[in-house]
Amino acid sequence: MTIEFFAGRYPYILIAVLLGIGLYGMTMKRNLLKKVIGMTIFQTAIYLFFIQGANKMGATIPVYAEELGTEPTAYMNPLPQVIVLTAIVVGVAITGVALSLILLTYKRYGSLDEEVIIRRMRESA
Amino acid sequence: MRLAGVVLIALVAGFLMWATRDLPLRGDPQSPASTHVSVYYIENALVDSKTPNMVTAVLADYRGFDTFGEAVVVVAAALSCLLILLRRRDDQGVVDDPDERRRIAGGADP
Amino acid sequence: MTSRYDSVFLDVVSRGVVPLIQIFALYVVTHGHYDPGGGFQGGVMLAASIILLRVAQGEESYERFPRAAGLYLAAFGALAFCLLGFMPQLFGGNFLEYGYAIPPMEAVELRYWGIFFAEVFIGFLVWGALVAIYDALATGGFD
Amino acid sequence: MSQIPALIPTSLLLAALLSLLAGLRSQRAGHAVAAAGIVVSFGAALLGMWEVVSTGQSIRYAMGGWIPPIGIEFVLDHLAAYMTTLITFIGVVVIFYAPRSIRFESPGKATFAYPSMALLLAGLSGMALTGDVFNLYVFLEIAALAAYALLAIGDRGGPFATVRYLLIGAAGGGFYLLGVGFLYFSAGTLNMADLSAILPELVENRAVMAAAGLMVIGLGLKMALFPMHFWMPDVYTNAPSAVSGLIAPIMTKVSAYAIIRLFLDVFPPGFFTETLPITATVGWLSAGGILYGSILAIGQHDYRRMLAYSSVGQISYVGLGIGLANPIGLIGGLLHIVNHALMKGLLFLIGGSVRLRTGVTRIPDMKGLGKAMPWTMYAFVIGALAMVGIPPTAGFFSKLYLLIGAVEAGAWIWFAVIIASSLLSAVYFFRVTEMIFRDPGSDPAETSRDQGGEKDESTPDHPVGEAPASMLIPVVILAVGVILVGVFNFAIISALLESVVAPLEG
Amino acid sequence: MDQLLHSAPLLAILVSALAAVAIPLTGERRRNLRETWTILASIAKFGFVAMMIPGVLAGERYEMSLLEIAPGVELALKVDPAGLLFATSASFLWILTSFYAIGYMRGGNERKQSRFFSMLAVCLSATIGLCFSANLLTFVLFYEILSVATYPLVIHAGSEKAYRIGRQYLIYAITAGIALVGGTALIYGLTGTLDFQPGGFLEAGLGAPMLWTIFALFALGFGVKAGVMPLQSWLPNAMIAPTPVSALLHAVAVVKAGVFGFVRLVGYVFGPGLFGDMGAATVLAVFAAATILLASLIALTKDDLKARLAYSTVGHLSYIVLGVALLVPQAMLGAAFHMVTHAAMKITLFFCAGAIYIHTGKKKVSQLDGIGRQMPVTLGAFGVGAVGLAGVPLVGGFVSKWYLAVGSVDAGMLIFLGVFLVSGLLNAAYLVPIVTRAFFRSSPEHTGFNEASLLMVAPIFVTMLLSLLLGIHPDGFFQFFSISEAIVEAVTGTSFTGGG
Repeated sequence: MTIEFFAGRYPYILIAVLLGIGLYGMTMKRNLLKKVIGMTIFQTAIYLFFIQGANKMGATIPVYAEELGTEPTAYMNPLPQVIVLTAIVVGVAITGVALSLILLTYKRYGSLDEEVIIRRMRESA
Repeated sequence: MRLAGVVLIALVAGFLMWATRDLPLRGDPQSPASTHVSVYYIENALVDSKTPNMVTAVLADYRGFDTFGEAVVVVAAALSCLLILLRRRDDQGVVDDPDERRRIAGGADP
Repeated sequence: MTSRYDSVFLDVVSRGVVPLIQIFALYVVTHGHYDPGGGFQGGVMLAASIILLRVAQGEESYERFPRAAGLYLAAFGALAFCLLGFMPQLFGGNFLEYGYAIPPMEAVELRYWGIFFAEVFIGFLVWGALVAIYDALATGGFD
Repeated sequence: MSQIPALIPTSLLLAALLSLLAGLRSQRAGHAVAAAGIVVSFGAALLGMWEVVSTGQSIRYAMGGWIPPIGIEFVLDHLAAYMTTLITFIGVVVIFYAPRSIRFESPGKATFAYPSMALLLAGLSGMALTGDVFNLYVFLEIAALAAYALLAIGDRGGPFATVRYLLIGAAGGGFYLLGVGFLYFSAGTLNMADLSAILPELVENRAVMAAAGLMVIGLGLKMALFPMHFWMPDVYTNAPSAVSGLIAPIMTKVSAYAIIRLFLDVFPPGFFTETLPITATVGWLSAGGILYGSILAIGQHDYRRMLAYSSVGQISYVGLGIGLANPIGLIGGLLHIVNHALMKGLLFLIGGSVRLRTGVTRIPDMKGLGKAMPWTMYAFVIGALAMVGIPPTAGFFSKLYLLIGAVEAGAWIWFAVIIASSLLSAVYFFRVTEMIFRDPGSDPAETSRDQGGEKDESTPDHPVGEAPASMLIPVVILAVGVILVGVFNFAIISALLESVVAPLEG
Repeated sequence: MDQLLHSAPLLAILVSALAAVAIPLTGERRRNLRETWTILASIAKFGFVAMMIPGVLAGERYEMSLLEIAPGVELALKVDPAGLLFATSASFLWILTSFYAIGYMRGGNERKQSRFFSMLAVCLSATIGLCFSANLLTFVLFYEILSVATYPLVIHAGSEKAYRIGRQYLIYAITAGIALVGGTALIYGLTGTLDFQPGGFLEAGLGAPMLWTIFALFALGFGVKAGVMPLQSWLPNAMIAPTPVSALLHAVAVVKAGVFGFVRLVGYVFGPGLFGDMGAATVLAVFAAATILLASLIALTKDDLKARLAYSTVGHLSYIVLGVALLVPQAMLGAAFHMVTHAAMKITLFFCAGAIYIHTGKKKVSQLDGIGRQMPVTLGAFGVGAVGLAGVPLVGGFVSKWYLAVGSVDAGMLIFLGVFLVSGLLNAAYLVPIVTRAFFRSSPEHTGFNEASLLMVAPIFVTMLLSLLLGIHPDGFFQFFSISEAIVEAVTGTSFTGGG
């Protein structure tokens, strides 16, 4: 465990921590909205993972510049950025649907607390 | 239970950290991701489609089908929200009327 | 004055800001070839402008941007993108192979325009879809 | 170049969009458009299968004309042809069944439901066809989004059950995407064929191992692999019957299919079996799932909940096929995909027909339906026999192959599990069969036991009769399909599946 | 004609399947037409089966493979002596049962007659199918169909008790079926083939634990149907089904399918040599012998006529199992022939019981005093069947028991000779008194000649004649004895010089 190791890999560690936080929110929180927030954090961690992988030391954004030509090391990797763009849109879409579902759940059971909802479900059944 | 969950999550995070040993270092220009397919995009985006922004070229052309799928995802999300939250009075009757429900339930196909 | 809070500031500022947002959004949509940007980003901005209207002006905004418009916009955007994908197939290309779209034209040129239209359609689509999602959520849902 | 691989999902997508626009004008037009699109894509899938089988070659289709790994590739090989045909076939059957059922069970939702169904099918068929690991994710999410909405529009508990499913699904999708990331950053490509060329050099790479693990975990969450199945019973219990009949048969199977594809086509041979014990893990979890699902299904009073628990068990058969990782076992698992799709679709649709006519979803209330709805109920018997695994229905043969596979692998515990679960499923299905063929009302004590399940207030004031033709014909088609697949299972195997499992030989 | 002969195995199966479809379609209203289907199908089926007898005896094996149902395993039919023996007896008795059943169902005004006749036809299809199966998978396939198709017949009465018994029946049948599937998978996984071979195809090299596992699974699978103790308890209960079912299925077709399974298992899967070497034969023989004695003892205690006959069936099925397990040619010959003779005699007895029940409503032995004066033909036939089962000469039972006894001496197992003798006495003890009571005790209820309908009496008379014929001239009727010899020759390789 040397300094170089951390210097080269600290993003991974941070991302793993963020991912853990997101997962914690998704699984441990009882409030549905907080679960969705956890889900968003979880997804964000994944976006960050892709983004940091696109990074190249000393490279610029992947927009062609006259003075750099088409030297591959001069531009960051465009593919992960595309993937993240897609993934973000997917994430937004899921969040939107999740919010609609939560809205309807709240309307029906008057609560966002998972255990309360389950109790009310049993009562009404 | 809660503790078990936290331990499990910690395990997942630890597993990821364990696995990153073999990932390229941060910003390594010689990483596999930077030397295989992406090189083609950087070198040819301008030639193939006159597009200086490589992200756009990849997005809309090389991997245009992903983007098409992504567009469908957005439509699907809109559709899903509408489907979940809205109710349309069908052109074949009033929806919540018990008589109507009975009419749908009985008899042959309309 | 039908805005929800009857606030002059809100009314004036929103009236002023929305066009600016939209113009910038159109720039982002159409300038994706040269700068970071493109249909998704621009579409979100366009949607944001409408949502700002919805928030600031309440019922009045439905006159400017009807409830159904979002859905139609999204569907037409997606449909147009889909047809754009089908077009090259008529001339022997593959799905989304812009280079085949209109045979007499040069492939590079066609790809350029293919990307452009794809971005524009995506812009409309995202615009409409996000507004539709917002509208659906804003109704609170029918139970 | 054959356009078929692109045609299958795109015709569905186009149909979804057109159906949405048409549906805003007239619900019936919307349905007609969606149905037309699904039929077209079913035709395309059949054509594609014909082409693949007759030439023995897979059709590779470069999206946008960009040769992989630059662009995205669609691969219509034997396995993909098998899956797409199944997916679109179930789609065709259900879309014709749906109108009456949806209008009854989810009033006011029909307009948006048909496009969602088409989108769901598009997503699933795209997953089956794509040759790109990231593109698979995109289609996975299309299918998932459509499924969330469709599942939520049923009974009162629908939205809540679906939120839980959504969270699981999002986690599953996220893990899969993370796996894709690990794979991409280790290998530098997203194309499956390209990956399979590069990965053999990276067998010892931890990141690749993590990628495999994460992708399988993600897909496992999506396929309701035990113990990640807990969302499933609630969701299917509250969903409209037509939707359960569409989603239960194919959705989880496609995730299983994706695992099989990773196992066979992406990662190097032996990676899932020796380097990482993934297939064995999947197999053991499945063995647990089979027992768990079968045992819990016995205790259920709600028909749909019983089917849901049985689905937990049945999807695990596919998992067990993966776990065996030998040719005949995997053939058993793959064959079970089709078998279970037909059987479970059949049973859920029958539940919908019964509900339409009687408002009943609880098993004790189903007494005497054999007399009122004879055709539907005979179809149920066929489905039940297939579930138990009585020849010549489809269920018998997949279980037989799994058993043979277990013998060849020397997996005696799994052998015992399959045998035990057949017995258990016999118990819960014959319970229902016995109920429906009893004389109604002979024993009032049994009908009043009350727990769980909703009975509609709108008890029918018309004489309960056979389901309408639009719902009966799909049911009969599926019932006949169950038998035909059983009798001609070897034709399927020799035409399609044998070449799929060829990499496992020797 | 030749063409017809070569497709006869398939036609024999299909003809009743066709009838099974036609019957419900014709429906309750046109019941004469519906009954015509049954009769026609049964006669046609017997015709198809019988026309193969000369060829098979001449050494011809009619083979057909329909379609491949698993890698290397086809849905294949092959007519060999063993299958033909069973098929001939079952299909011949179906003709009689059809007439009888029509009389029974109409006489008793039973419910759901269409379902009844249809399912009966399905059962017969399955029975003939498993007779002619060329490999284990085809066999198991038909075996399972048979199990399931019998269920609606068992619950025919529709009472709570019938459902309870039906449930028990299904649990037994499904367990057995699954054990068979498991065993089949095991054999296929280990050897890669499932085709029946005279003399067996399993190798000792598989190792004892594996062979014993296979044996255990199959013994469970076949033992249930064959009623080998301790798996017999469903059979007496299943007598709740209408009597034609009890007669044809629970005395002939279904239970014999289990016994026939043992024949296939010992003769064509394991092979007598391996089966004896591994010691399974002894185990099976001990179980069978115990069953014979216990079942006979239990039968003595039963007052219900059908229950008594059911336990008698349990015992006699084990005669066959025991004969097979003894592994010597004479015993096997006796076992094979007992399949036929027992079928003829037992179906006579069941027919009589049914006729008595439908005609007088009497179910119990103790109620039958003096009934012989009222129904002399029925009870006379019952007497013939009873003495036949006890092993009195001139009735079919004697011939088969003789060979079984000789076989147990040949095998050097005198204890089993004792079993046969004791059980013969017990048979006489529980059956003959019924006849003597019926004829020699008097009761005011039963006076004057008053037989059941001709549709029921005629089949009884025919089966009685058949029982006698088998005893007087064993080879006289469709050469059953020669076929039995051919089976033993095929399995053991011994050749018999002369007929019995």
